[in-house]
Amino acid sequence: MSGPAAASALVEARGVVKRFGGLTAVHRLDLALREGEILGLIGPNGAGKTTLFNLLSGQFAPDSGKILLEGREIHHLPSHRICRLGLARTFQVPRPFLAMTVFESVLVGAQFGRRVPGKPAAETADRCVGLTRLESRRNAPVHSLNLAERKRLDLARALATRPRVLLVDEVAAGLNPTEVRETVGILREVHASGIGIIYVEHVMEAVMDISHRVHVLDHGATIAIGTPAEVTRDPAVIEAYLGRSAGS
Amino acid sequence: MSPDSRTRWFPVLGLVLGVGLLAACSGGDDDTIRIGAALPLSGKHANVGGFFRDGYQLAVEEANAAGGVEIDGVRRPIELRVYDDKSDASISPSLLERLIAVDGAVALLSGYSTPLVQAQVIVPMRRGIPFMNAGGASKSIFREGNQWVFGALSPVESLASTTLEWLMWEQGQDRLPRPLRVAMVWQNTDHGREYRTGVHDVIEGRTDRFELVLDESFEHLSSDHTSLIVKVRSVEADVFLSDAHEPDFLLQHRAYVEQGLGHIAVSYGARGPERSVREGLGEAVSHLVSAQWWTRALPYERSRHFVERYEAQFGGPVTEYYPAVAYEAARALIVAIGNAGSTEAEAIRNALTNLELDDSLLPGGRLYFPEESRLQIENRCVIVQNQPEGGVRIVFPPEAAEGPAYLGS
Amino acid sequence: MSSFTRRHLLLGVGALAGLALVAPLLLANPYSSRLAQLLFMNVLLASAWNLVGGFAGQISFGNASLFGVGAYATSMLWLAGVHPFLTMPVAALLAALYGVAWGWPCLRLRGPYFAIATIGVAEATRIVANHIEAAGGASGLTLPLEQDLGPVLLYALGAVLAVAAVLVSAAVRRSRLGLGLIALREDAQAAAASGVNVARQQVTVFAVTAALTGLAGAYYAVFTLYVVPEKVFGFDLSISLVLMVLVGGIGTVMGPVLGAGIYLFLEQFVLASLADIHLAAFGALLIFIILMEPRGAAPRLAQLVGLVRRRIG
Amino acid sequence: MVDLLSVLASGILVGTVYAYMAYGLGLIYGVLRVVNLAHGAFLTLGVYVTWWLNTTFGMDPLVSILITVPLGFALGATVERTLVFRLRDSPPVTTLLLLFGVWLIVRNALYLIFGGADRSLLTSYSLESLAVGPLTLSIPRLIVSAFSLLGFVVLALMLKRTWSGLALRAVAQDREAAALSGVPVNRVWAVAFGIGSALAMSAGSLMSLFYSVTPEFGARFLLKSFCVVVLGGLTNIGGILVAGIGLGIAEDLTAFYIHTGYRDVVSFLVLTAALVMRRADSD
Repeated sequence: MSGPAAASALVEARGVVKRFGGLTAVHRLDLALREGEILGLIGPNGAGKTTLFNLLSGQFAPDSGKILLEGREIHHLPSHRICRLGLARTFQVPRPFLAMTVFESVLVGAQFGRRVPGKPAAETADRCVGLTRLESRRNAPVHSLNLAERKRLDLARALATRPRVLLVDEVAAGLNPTEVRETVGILREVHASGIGIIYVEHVMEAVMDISHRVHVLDHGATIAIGTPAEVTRDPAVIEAYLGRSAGS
Repeated sequence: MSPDSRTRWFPVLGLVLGVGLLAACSGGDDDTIRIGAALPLSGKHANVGGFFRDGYQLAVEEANAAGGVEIDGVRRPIELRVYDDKSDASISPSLLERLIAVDGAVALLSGYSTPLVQAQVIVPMRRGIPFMNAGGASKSIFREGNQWVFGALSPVESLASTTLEWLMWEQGQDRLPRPLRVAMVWQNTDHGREYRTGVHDVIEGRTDRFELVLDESFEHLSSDHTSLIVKVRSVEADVFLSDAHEPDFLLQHRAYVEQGLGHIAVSYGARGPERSVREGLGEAVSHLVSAQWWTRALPYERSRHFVERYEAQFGGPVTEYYPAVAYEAARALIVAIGNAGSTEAEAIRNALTNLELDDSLLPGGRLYFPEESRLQIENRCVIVQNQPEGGVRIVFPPEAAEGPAYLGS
Repeated sequence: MSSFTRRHLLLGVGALAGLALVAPLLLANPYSSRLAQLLFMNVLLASAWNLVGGFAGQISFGNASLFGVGAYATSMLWLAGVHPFLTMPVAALLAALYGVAWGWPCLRLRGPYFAIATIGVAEATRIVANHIEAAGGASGLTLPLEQDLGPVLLYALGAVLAVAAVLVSAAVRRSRLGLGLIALREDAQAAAASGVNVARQQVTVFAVTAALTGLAGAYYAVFTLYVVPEKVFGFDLSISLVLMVLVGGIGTVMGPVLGAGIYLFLEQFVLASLADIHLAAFGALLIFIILMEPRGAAPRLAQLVGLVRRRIG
Repeated sequence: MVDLLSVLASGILVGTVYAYMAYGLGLIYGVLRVVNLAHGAFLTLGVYVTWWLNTTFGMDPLVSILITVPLGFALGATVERTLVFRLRDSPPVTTLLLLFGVWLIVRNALYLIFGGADRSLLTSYSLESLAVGPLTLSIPRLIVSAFSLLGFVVLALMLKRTWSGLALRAVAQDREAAALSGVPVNRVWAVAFGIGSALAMSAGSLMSLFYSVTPEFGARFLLKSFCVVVLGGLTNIGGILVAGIGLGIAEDLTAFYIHTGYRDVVSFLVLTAALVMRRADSD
């Protein structure tokens, strides 16, 4: 499967390993995000999802293995270079620039992200503010935002970098059902504009609702890949989620 | 505290500052002759600044007790205005400008330490104001064409050269070997550098007399001197010469004693007789030899008078040269103003240039500012040796010596 | 972007015109003209420090090392016969190079690690400078009094440098560089993930800081005519700039200007009027200011200006 | 060879003093995340109190630790309660200004009380030394080193074994989590500042055995304390001890084999290089 997938893969990880001291957080992992796809990434706590994101976005360098973005090796690059090549991310806990306004924060992404000729940064920033339903808070200081707004701000900032691929980390966690629906709606729009998405989520309804395929991790390794319907039936997944005792 | 209650404070603060500023700007009445000084009363050189203030003050009070200075037939009192420059070379000149412009000082007395005085002298030279320097011994303070800066402190080189002359004299008495193995360390400041120059000037070409076996600098306010002392030990010299300010001297000599070193003669430049030195090192400072710009052991009338007055006013015993030199410098300035009979800068300067005091407390007993040395005095130093149980004894020059020096094994 | 530049230009010309108007007042006597020189120098220093300390959040205690390089560059060239004005670009350049040389490795550190590393560099620089015989060693260098620029020229030079520093600061604040700096100050990882090249942004702004600080050193040499490592490379200088900026308001354009003024005023005021307790008085005033206005004077001033505007409008 | 051993021994003895004077700075930074610019004030105060007790009552400097420790604790806790505490919600850098102000006030008070002249004290054992093989070791320095090690052991045990130590460590790790677990964070801060200041003042007591003092004394050692603390890892007491000794040795070796004037250059360069390299590793 790696052959044809590699050709059309937006992002690909090959045999990636990451250790922290004695702990192996990610173990010889292969992963691929295909063109035009939303890939769900799930797994129990400590499965290595966030570590994988940090590897893909360049916060960590892998101990071995390769990471490719549109066929180009990026695992040795610093994160700002990866961002400028078209891979953006949000954070599990939003990391806003507290001293800025909403617009300024988004402008950072627009100013420093991927260069697209002929598009003024301010315009891009405003479009992303609109896309994430933050128009009414455009000039508000970031520290006045609530959690849901901060999550959307993270998303807006990432989108403003004009990514080809977006890594979304638990954007629905901690939100009420209305907010979750709104967020999922935003992600659909983002996808519709031609951006590939890898989506880590604990809120199952959100991730199952929107993903084309789901990649399940446990203890840093793949235990299942398939459509949402396939993985929910997979005994290995059920065991990983519910524990061995429930399975037996 | 709400933001509003905070803002309420601002008018109050502004008012206090404003009133204070007005008070600070007031010049004072015009009957008095004002002279000013910016001294390091806090900061790195504060350990000395206070002595200078005391010396200046004493001279001014004495002059006022004698009725002040006669200008155009009227006797006018003198007022000394002293500011603290915090040992900061950029604040110091600005305070001098203030003394001239705001306080109306007609002449200035120097601060202390060469870097600060170096920064200060620009002001009198720019403004054409007489400046009496008692606190910076470096020759470089006295620039080419200098007309305004008068030096009442001999160059640092003379500390070193007098010390070596003493050693040569002792060699002449066959009390010291030839050549003499000399280990010299010096504080890496202007003071130390000039001390070193002084030593080199004397030993240059005198290989029969001296062999310099160590020539090394250390930083001012070092945190430890043990390794330097180990180095001194390893070169096996006959005499140990060091030029250090007080904190380094205390630490260095402590390491010297702890490491069990012994030389025929040990000298720390001008250090040795100070009260604090015996306070911290006790009998371990006995027999240290030092070169002094002034010492209480000098037999002059003026010197005795100064010691008496100083100790009556500030407590004693006065063991440091600083207040004596400061006193003498201020006295010279006041006498010159009197001689000039005017508060005009030019007149005071001319009076200073022609000044000759025959009752000086400085070694030699005379004070004048020779033009060939750019107005810096060239009085010799005296060599004194600390005596066991306290006190010092002049051991050189021979005509002033109170007895022979004790030389170690 | 271009509108900012034009506005800044206008503001700059306005500020210079204002300074020219008050010049007779400040040049009235040698003391006030000396204070003006110190004020210009402090504005330059504080604004420069604030670029990296305020915008990028990297607290440097080592700016004296850059100041000293500028001061020495100008002094040595002047003594070699170069006109002091012509030495200034060289001083700025050398300071910038030195700044980049040590800023590049050190700026990877953050928080107290960076702060302490800068102390290390500055103190090492001071001691090494003490040993460079060609630069006069610990004795420093005295500059030719005969070639003194005179109070008017010194005032003009200082005014231009100070206004330029504030304009640079304002321009940086409004630029892409400034946006990136504030982003990395708030969260370096998130900034990097948004495409900000954290290392390059910091080194770039540090080069600007260093050049301006070097100019301040050059200016200092020109108006005091005496440089010595103990002063121009000293820790006291480094710490005083930090205090100025904190008093005025860190991370703002006007804060360093206000801080430089307040600091100089308080210092001279207490030195002159409260001789024996000037240290305590100055310390108490610093404490008072920071307790009342933990963010410095600039935000409060902005608030007052806003209030007045609302009242009028 | 004897020279080398002498220099090494001197380096170790000096290094332990560096460590002792830096413990307090590290503790305060660890718990409050405050760079204590008033550290020099407490060091200086410690020397003066010790000097005064010695010259007035003839009290031995080592005995005066019994006074400087509680006094330091009280003063430190008071400064924290009355001043530092008020800035808990402001940017951490603002406390620099505050503590610098405290330092200025202390300095001024010392000038008014003691004047600017150098002060030093003499005890019966001040200039004694002990011959160990070919080495001559200063007895006061040996005593101070012993105290430094003792201080380390007491501090380490306190942090590990006692309730307050646990609370200190908890706040140092995560203030909010500690507060949520019922740790009285405000009190812990005051205690930490108090202990840090007590350590600084007692360091002053020990340093009075060989240094002379002026009100500016602390400035000399503030920067060095910073170096030691940062090199040792800010909050790591054991690291501070090792860093102090390492720095002492590096300085003395440089002074002896390269040039005495460069001893401080080396300590500062070692500091900067170590910082930059360590960070590069962990990147």
